[in-house]
Amino acid sequence: MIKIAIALGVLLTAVAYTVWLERKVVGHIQNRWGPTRVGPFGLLQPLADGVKFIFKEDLIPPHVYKPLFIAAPMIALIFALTSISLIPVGNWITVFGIHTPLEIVDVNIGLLVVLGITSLGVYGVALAGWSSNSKYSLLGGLRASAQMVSYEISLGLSLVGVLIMAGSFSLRDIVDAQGGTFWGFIPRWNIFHGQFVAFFIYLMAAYAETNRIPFDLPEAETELVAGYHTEYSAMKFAMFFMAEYANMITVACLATLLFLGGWHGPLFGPPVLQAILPVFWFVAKIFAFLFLYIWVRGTLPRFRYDQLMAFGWKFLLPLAIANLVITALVVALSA
Amino acid sequence: MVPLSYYLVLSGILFACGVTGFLIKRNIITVFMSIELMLNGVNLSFVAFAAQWHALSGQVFVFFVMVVAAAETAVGLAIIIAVYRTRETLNVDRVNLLKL
Amino acid sequence: MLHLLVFSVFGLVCVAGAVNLLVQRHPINSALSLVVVMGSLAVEYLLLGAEFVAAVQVIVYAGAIMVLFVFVIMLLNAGVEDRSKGSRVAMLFGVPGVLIGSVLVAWVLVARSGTGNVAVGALPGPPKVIGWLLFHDFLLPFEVTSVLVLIAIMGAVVLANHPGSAQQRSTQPDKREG
Amino acid sequence: MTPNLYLWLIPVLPLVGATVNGLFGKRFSRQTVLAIALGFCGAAFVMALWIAAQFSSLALPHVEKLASWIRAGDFQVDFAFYLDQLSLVMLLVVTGVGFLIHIYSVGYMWEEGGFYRFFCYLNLFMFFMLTLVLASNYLLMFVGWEGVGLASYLLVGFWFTKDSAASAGKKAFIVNRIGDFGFLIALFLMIKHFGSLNFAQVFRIVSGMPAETAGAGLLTAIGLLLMVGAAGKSAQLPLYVWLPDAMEGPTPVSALIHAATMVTAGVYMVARSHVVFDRAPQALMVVAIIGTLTALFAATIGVCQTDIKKVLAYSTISQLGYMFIACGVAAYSAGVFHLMTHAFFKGLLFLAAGSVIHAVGGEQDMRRMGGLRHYIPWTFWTMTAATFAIAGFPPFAGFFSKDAILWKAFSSPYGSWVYWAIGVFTAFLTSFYMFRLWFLTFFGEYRGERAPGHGEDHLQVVGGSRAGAPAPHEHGRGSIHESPKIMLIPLVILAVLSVCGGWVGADRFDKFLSPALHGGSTAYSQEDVAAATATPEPKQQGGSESLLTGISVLAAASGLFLAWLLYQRRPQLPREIAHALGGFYEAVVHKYYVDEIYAAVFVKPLIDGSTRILWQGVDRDVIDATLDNSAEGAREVSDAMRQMQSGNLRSYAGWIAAGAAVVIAYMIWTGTR
Repeated sequence: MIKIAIALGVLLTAVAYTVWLERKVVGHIQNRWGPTRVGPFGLLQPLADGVKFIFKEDLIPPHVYKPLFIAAPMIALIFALTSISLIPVGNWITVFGIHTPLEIVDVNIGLLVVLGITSLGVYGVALAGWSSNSKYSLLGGLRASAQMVSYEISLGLSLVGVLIMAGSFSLRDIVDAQGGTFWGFIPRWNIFHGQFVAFFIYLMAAYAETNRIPFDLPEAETELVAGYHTEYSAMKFAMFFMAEYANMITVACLATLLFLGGWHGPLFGPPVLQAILPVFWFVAKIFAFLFLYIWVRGTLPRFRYDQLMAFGWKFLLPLAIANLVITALVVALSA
Repeated sequence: MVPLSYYLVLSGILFACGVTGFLIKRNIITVFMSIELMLNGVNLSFVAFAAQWHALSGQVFVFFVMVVAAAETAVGLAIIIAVYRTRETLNVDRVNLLKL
Repeated sequence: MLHLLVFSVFGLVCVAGAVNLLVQRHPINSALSLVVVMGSLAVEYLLLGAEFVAAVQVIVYAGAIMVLFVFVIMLLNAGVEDRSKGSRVAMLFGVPGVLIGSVLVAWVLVARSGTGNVAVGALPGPPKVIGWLLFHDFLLPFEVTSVLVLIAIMGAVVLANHPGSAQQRSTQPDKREG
Repeated sequence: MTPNLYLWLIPVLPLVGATVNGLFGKRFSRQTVLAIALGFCGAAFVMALWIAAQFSSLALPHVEKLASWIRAGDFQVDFAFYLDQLSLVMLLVVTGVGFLIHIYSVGYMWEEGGFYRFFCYLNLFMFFMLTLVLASNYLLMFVGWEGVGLASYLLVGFWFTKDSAASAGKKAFIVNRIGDFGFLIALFLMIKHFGSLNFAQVFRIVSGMPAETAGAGLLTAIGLLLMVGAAGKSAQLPLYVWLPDAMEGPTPVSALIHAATMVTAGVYMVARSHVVFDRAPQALMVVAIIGTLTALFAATIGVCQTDIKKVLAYSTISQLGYMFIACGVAAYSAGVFHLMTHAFFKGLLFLAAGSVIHAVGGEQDMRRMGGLRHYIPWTFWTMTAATFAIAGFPPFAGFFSKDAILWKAFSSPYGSWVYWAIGVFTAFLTSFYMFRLWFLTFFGEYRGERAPGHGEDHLQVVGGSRAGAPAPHEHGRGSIHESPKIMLIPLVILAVLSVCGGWVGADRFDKFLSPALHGGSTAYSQEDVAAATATPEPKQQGGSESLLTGISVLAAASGLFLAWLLYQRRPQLPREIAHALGGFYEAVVHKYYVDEIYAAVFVKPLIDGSTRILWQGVDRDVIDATLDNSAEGAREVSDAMRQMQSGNLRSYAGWIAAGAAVVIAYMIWTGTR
């Protein structure tokens, strides 16, 4: 239970600070400072936002399908948070005599479960869109769910390549498979181990899954006001916001686990240090991935909806299948 | 250790609910969903028997059922959309002319 | 004991979901109740040891098919199902009939197949074995189903293509032929 | 090698005549039709005479095989002709009398329409009668038998436009068919038991059978069935009803068919199969009984008839009864002798009656005639000869043959005095009604409208229904006139024959026929020979025979006297007698209501039965019903099924669910069984 509490706490703070990070980075990209007022370098800004969200008036518009309207944000948040539980942060450590792997649950089909949960996430978005009974939100909801469903496939397929390399669904095995190095200095991470294309596909699909910038259509301000969460105020909006960022983090974790070799990294220093280092490496990689996220958000323009769908089905999917075939071939030949 | 029959009873009940839904419901989509429910009931019994006789093939069948269900849903929903477009209603009773 | 407890809990959830599907008047509610049923079924599969199936169930059924349903419900936005007066005959015969039927079936199942009971995680083998089975013993069905899916996709596309063209064809048939 | 007599030519000649007249008659003039018909019939008569001439030199019985007809395994029937004394006699009678009647009918039918048709039928009749007579096996005889029936139907119904004639023809044919039915079954029995129908073989087998043993039942059956056939054809008691109605036909027809030839066919057949009857005493007794009853019965009816031809018809039936009495007492030769003489005087009577009717312009009712002896002297004298012959006065033919029969009836081992007594009484009745006819027709004053002088119309004393409508063709020419010469010649010839026909004498005739009837093959059993010897014995008891002869002559005379008394001296007497007898008289006048009884007993139920049971019952209710119902059923079922295609999706769902439930239930049931 402690682990769950720790994991949850870490995740929430991480979410908050990703928001902060994002606003700072985007600000710097756009040549402005980002939040600096609250606390040093605006570090307390997320706290301020949180307080704001809590105290804001939580208004529920009329003619709204009440039960679902309230349930939608919860569903989104729940699924976003649960996926974190499966992600192994680090290797075995013994803390206060408890020898536990650094993850909440170890399931030998971990990856699949994560995929399942992300696919369930769609409901939150769809129901939100529908229940708020307004054209914009409905359209936003529809678009979002369509987008997420279609990109989910390419996401899944891109992962299969990694699975073939690793031979098992369990995330831990996948990470272990990435231990060691090529010719001394190149780490055996999947990204280098023949799965670069897969990483690229995964990246694209991940952005689409979390409705981030290039695929930011559902909440595109210009057209659909705030997309599916237009009608939501205060706390419910906060939930959606957090769900979104949680998804981002989950996707980031997955990326590191599958492609960037998880907690593998050069280990040096005293044993205590060595125990902590894998976790450090893991966090560092996630941070890098998130930074990439934000960076992309700051620079790339938004896709038009048909471009988005066309890109998803006509480019990404075939690429994923091709990659899959190639890796299968390679693995079959090498084995 | 749960006796196999409990699973079967559960799948039976699911199947029964599916059938009644199939018969009672007026909205085409709901009828469609009850069919899915029936299929799930069947899946459960598949897996239950597979588990009892330790035969993996039972599971494989579940996959095939799923694939078929997916295909069926796709086509079915397309039809429903077409029906809705021409009939403006989803009520089963009004969709009774052979020419769509 | 835990196994039985979990089974009965999720069994009840399943049944509740199924009944809810019947009782609910708005399709969206019944759709969600169906998702609940599928989720609980996934858990049942886990109890039976078929993780891969459970996962696939969640992904495929709950994740994809039900999304389609919700999608269509949202798209069509059909109103609440009007409750028919429910002919007395149906009530008179239907309900008791179903009850008796289910009791009968249940009795038959319970009495007859008291043979084996199922242990947790009884199903051997990681997904690898299933994969192997899928592509060796059941290759032909696999290929056939793939073709089936292809046809389904095409069908769906054709049926649901741009309403405009369908509309024109049906509304002014004579002009075109004339 | 017996000379080939071309026996088959005799029947074929009239056949050729008939076909020529039948096919081309319409185009020929009357003379040519006449020439053809008379020519072929005459040729047949000449052939018969030629055969008779060289008869003594032939080895009898002389069989000539023309061609084979049926060859089924060991059962063979072929077109073969059989000549012996019996068939020669019949041959001469048929062709002779037939030829005379042909000549007569030329005069009679001259003004009638359908002249060629009449002669064609007559020739056809001759052909069938000759086939019957000359046939060497029962089947060919049966062909003749049926043919004669057909010819009689055609001739009786000659004026088919007249409804009564047409129905009379039908009646004749149907009643004959009933008789033929019995005859046919007899043939089947023969085929089954004797394996063949040829006279020679059948008689050899039958005579080979030990008498009164296993075969008795069979032979009696065959005998009785043959008797049924004969009764049908020769109008004996049960099946006589057609003959009186057959008077609807032209008079020559009655003369030829109902006096001389056809009706005698029955007698000939019985005589021909005497071997069978000898072995079946019961059958013989039945024949005799039927004969006597018919004779008596017909005579009583004849007494009160007013239509001249009806009287003669009943007298024919009665005389035939006599012949059957003769056969019944195994005196076949006497029967045949009477047949011959009867052919002569009955043929003459009919022809004379024909010329009387011709004279008075188609009037057939005796009560409209009277005192015609002055107007038609020739007819009168020939009719007188015939009347005396039939009554049985000594010098005439009738006396010899009737007396022979009565004597045989008395003396024969099979006969008994009862037959004789009834026979004599019938003789008395015969002479009474014949002379009644004679007096009414030729004596007293003329009672018809036709007469030049006598206009008034006496309501005749004696009641009785008017028989038949007057002849359809009025003869114009007002007054009563003698028939033309062509009609009178045959009358004269027949008169001569009926006078001297008898002189042949029963005994010489008997000796002449004995080889055919009794001699035949040597294998005749002892008993049969005894029967033969029995007949000549009467010589010794000459006394009793002359006594019986005397009695019969006395009966004839008393008949004459009574007729004279009633119709000449005191004409009102018959009316008083009629009143005295009352009911009985009515019954007799109405022919004992036999026709009505037959109609009620047979015809009506048959018709009702067929309509109610066969038509409504079977046809409509069963057959039509099944068809309609099955169609109806199919429609209903399809209607029920149609409900299913209601287009209502939920009902489809319901049906699917029901189907699934049934299947599941079945699975469970088989599973748990």
